[in-house]
Amino acid sequence: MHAEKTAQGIETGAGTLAPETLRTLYRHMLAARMLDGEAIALQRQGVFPAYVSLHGQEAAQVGSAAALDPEHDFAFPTYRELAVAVTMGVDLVGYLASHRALWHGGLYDPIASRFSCLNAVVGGPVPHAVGWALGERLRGGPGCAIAYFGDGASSEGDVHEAMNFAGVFGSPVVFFCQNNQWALSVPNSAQVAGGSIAARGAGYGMPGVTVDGQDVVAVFEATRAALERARAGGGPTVIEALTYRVNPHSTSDDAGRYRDPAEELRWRERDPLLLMRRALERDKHANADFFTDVEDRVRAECVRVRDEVSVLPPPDGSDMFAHVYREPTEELRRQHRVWRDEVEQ
Amino acid sequence: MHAEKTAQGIETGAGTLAPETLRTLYRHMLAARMLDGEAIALQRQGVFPAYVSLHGQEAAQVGSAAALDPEHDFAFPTYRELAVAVTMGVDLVGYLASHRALWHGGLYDPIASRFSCLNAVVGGPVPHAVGWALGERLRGGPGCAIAYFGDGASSEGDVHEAMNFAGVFGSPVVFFCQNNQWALSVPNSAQVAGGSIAARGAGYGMPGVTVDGQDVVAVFEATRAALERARAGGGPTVIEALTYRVNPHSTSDDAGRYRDPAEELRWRERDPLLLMRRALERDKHANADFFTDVEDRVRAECVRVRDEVSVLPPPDGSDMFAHVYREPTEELRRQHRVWRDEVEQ
Amino acid sequence: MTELATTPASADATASEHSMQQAINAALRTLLAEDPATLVFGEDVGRLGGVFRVTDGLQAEFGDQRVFDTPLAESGIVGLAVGLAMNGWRPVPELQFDGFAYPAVDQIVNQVARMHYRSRGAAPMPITLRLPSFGGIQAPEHHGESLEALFAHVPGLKVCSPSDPADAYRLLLQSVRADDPVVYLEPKARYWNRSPGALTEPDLPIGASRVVREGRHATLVAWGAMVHHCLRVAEFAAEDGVELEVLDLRWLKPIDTAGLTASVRRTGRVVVVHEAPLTAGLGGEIAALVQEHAFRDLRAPVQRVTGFDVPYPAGPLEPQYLPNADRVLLAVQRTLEF
Amino acid sequence: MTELATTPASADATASEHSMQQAINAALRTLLAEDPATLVFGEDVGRLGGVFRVTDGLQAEFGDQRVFDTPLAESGIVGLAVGLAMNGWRPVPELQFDGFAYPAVDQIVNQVARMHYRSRGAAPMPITLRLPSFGGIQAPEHHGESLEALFAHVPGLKVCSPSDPADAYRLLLQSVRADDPVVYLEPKARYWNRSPGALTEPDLPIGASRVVREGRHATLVAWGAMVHHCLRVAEFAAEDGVELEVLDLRWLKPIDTAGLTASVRRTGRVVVVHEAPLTAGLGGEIAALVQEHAFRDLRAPVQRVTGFDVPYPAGPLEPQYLPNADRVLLAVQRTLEF
Ligand SMILES: Cc1ncc(C[n+]2csc(CCOP(=O)(O)OP(=O)(O)O)c2C)c(N)n1
Ligand SMILES: Cc1ncc(C[n+]2csc(CCOP(=O)(O)OP(=O)(O)O)c2C)c(N)n1
Ligand SMILES: [Mg+2]
Ligand SMILES: [Mg+2]
Repeated sequence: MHAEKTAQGIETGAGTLAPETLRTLYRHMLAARMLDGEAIALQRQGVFPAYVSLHGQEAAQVGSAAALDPEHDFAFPTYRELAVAVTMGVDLVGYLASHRALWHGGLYDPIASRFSCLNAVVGGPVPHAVGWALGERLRGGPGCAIAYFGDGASSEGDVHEAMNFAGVFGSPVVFFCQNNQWALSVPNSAQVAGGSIAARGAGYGMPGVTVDGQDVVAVFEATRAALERARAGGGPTVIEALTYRVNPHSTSDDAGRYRDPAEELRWRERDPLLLMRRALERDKHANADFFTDVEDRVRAECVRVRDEVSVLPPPDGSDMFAHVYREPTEELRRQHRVWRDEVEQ
Repeated sequence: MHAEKTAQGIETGAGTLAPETLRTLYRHMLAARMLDGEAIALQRQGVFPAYVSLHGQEAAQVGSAAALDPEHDFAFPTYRELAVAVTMGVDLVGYLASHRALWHGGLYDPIASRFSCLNAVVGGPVPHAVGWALGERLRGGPGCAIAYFGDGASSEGDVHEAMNFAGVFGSPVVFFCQNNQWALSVPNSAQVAGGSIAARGAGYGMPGVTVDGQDVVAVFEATRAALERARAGGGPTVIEALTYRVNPHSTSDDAGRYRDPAEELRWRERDPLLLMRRALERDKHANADFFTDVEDRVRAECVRVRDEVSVLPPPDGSDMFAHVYREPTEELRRQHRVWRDEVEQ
Repeated sequence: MTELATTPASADATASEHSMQQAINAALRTLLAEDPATLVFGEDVGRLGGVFRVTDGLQAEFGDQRVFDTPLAESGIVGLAVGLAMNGWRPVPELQFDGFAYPAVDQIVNQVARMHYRSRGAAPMPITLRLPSFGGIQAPEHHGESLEALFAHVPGLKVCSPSDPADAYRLLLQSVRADDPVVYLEPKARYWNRSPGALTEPDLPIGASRVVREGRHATLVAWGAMVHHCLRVAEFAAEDGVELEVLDLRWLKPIDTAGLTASVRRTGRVVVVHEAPLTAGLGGEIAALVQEHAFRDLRAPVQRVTGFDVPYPAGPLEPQYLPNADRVLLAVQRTLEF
Repeated sequence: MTELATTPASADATASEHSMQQAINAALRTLLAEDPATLVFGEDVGRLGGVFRVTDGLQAEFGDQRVFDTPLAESGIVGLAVGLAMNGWRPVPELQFDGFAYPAVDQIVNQVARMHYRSRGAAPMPITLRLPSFGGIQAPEHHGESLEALFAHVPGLKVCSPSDPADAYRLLLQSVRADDPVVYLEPKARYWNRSPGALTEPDLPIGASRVVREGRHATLVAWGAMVHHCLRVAEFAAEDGVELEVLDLRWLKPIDTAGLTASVRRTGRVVVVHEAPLTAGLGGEIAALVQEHAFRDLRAPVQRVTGFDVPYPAGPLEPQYLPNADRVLLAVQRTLEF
């Protein structure tokens, strides 16, 4: 079973990061974890029609996102990158609005947030990251792009085309694969020929790095190294963070149909928050007060986000017509009038 | 320049093949070369609207095709595999009918020939080979599939999807890339990140083999080994044959706009027919009589093919309607009548 | 109608009430049982039984050689089907959702639809592409699309969409048994609605439409989930004494021009209802056919009540995007008052 | 009409006679010169200058940062354009041929056409996708396709096709300068035909059609290479005293309903001519619009003369597939005699 191949080498917290940084990483992970819990609860209450949990992938997401230059870099998420949004300071009410199904892309500004719209096409946004990165280099800007994608997405043609383009152009982009062992019901063994997405890098002449995705510091370091290389003109890198989707694929899914709950339990033992908390305690970078305090603050923030997203007004039907074009067509204006006359009332 | 990276190691003719086999390989190469010349001439005479020459790639094509089991294997060509067709005994009049633009897929029977229709979608037929191979294994048949594609095609998403599928399914398929250094006007350096298509194999957990594409015996041996492995249940292989497109991309192309004629000259020195002839002579596997005789026979055959393809009747417009469906629709029958009434006359 | 020759596998398929999800599942069972060349594959169709459970239990019953999961790559899935067909198999691939058929468009248009033609009949493509389609389930982006116009435009394809469980069963048997490629569009919104009626053998030729309600004042033309919707609209209208005929088109290629024309001859008025955006949607084709074949019978312009020319919206806006009853009734009124 | 503000780069663009290939080349020059955010890229567009030489000389003039070759991967090319647009660039990618746009359909439909909507206007997509299109040059398979119906159906896209060099110039300037994505379909068959007329600034709004020949007996509606064809047909017809109006639609999304209706009001009869297959082609949309907006003015059914519902055939059959003059004239006769 491929779930076993986790790189267990690195003990979380080892490294040269300032205690302050380590605590921030923990805080982001905790925020993501708690907000994820709120979102699951909101789905159960019928506020969200469905939700995709990132539980278990906090270290992979926070570690990679924290390594970004928030002024200059740009992230291209899939639909499961809540912890990236948390770390990058994206408006979380706007982010979760997508899961409340208010607007597919969410209600945050992707350009201002340097975090593209949520994207449900598996593999589809990966070439965008390469385009963005090429554009950055063409203008001589310092930014790098990071493309998030899953182990399942790695099978899509777009991911290959994107990696090849990036290699040929030497674009400053990091291909960040969260290998959470499952693509819906399909395990790595039936998805990833050869078993390693990092190993694909070599075929494009770029470094391929496998990292323990439960170890936020290891992920941070690996991503920072890849970004530094890219920024210095060294081109793209593939990072494969070995992690685990602890929950079912989505709230509509029943993982019991295809995988052994024992596997979930084993991975829960390597819960990234647990590992990080232990490391912080071990190294005396955080005491009980810190954990109480951070939990309180994070909880308060989560409650605010939950409450705000719950009461967001439903979108106005006019928005359907407003955002199709920059310069709307006469025909669309006519249809807008039909909507007003025959639907809105 | 990537054109320089040719594997020059192996001297053609070295190996354990029977002299008889070596002479056959030479004959196929010669037939392809001469027929290619006839085709170019037919294009100049206006009989063919356009033509894509395989000049220079005879060893890669003949060597790989000769390794196939003609009873059980199946080849998926692009638009440039005349020498594969020659080697597999495909009806060459029917094959060239495609270049005379009589029917896009040619007039040979692809199923009976075990050589799929010519395919102009770069990368598109590669997944077909995987499907065919999977189907063969499902039924317990002994056949393998071989997918031909170019260095340019290797950039297409379909090639990646196909390789990943084959790796996951362990399908008996050989991915045979003729890296002729150019994809129309784009050299390897601007096409193939990392510079090696064979190197991609490792990323899918399959062997990737680089072979001197000017050396027919080396290609034959490499392909035979890959087929044996596949037939024994060992799964897919990528073979990259380093070769060269000596002529422009097609008769419509002007290679002078993008590449140095000196490069063409350098490669002409490693002409696969020349190398093979020298080896046959050196090892005394063939004497002057053989070459005279084979040339005569091949020329006669080429003349026959050329003459026959030149006088093939143009297709009947009815064929447009006949082959759309197995069970034609009423609407198509109506359109067929319109054609008869308003177009045929 | 011929009675279904039940196999043990599809025994409960003859029960008196089914959802469409069950009916399609039963059809796949029948097909896998009757022809060993039939293969079912796609993303999550094996162990999971599909995200809509349409392939539930098939892998357990027919084994993982006949029913199998593929990696996540739609073009690869369809390309695989082409190769399998060339090696004598009868592939029934599933693409998980309408909006994820786009990555496979090249293989569908350039390969599946043309291989028979390209090979002058030597390489038939008996592929049935199952595509959970259309909206109405408040799903995420790309899960509510209507691709019938795209596929209907492609020479070499046939396209159908069932509107109820019994017809879903018949149409799938017919599609898979046909030696031509068929795109089979499953209306997701109707997967769970149960309706009575035995699962029986196909009784109409490929391309035939059905009048599912007779009427004399105007014809509503629809397919998929919109048929049920139109039937409800027709009930409302009946309360006001307006008798609407509802034509379930069923086949979107070929289109039943004769059936369409016959209905227009009876009613003189047509409203086409579809979920896809208006412009260049299949409603245009239907309007064109009607005015061409029944010009003098047509007493008012063919009306089209469709999705708007906007990307499919998120959940709460879905009811405002889809043709609602009011819009259909207003169109009926417009055509009656013309 | 505004006169073109010539830049040194497009000096010969003001010469009195051009082919469409030259006009498009000149337009790209003007665009690259006027806006440093404009980028031209695709397969073989750089050193080679494109297989039709449409981008000839642009790399030499603007450098390989502004005009560059990509690897051979259409989905990647369009995906690249999306990312470039999100970083402030104005991409003008070329896909080499119509039939090779299919691999990019997912990026075009699911990404290019929707990013502005998805982002509620935050991420405009000022992408112009150049696509050498349509048939008539006896080319290999996949080199003669008409994709306008597919793209016209996609909310968020605009689609146009020029019929002559001067209009090709204007339409391309307009498309690239627009902040919405435009698919610009270049009629390959007209690349080399020269016609007089200065290359000038756009003078009509997006969506406007043009009457290219006035007439009173019937209207021929066409775009791309079929416009020239219809003009010739109109000349034949004139010899018999039949005066045909020829409407060059130009924009296939949005369609100029007002222009179309105005013409039908004048003539009462319409024949749509296009190269694409009949079923679910854009002719259906046009027929639907005409009967909807000019029902009482219409004296005969809208006729469609189109490619047949068969995959685009090889060279010698091309003239039998494309709408020939006889077929158009017969349709005119049918509509006149109705
Ligand atoms: C192109 C495409 N095909 C199919 C789907 C349906 N789908 C949604 S998520 C998913 C599995 C994705 O797996 P992976 O890439 O590993 O990401 P994860 O869900 O594990 O985060 C599938 C098949 C999709 N969203 N996009
Ligand atoms: C999908 C697709 N895109 C573009 C083209 C146009 N085209 C034809 S051949 C060619 C270059 C192919 O290069 P390569 O794969 O190296 O094969 P070669 O011609 O060198 O044999 C291109 C771009 C095509 N045929 N198919
Ligand atoms: Mg996964
Ligand atoms: Mg090549």
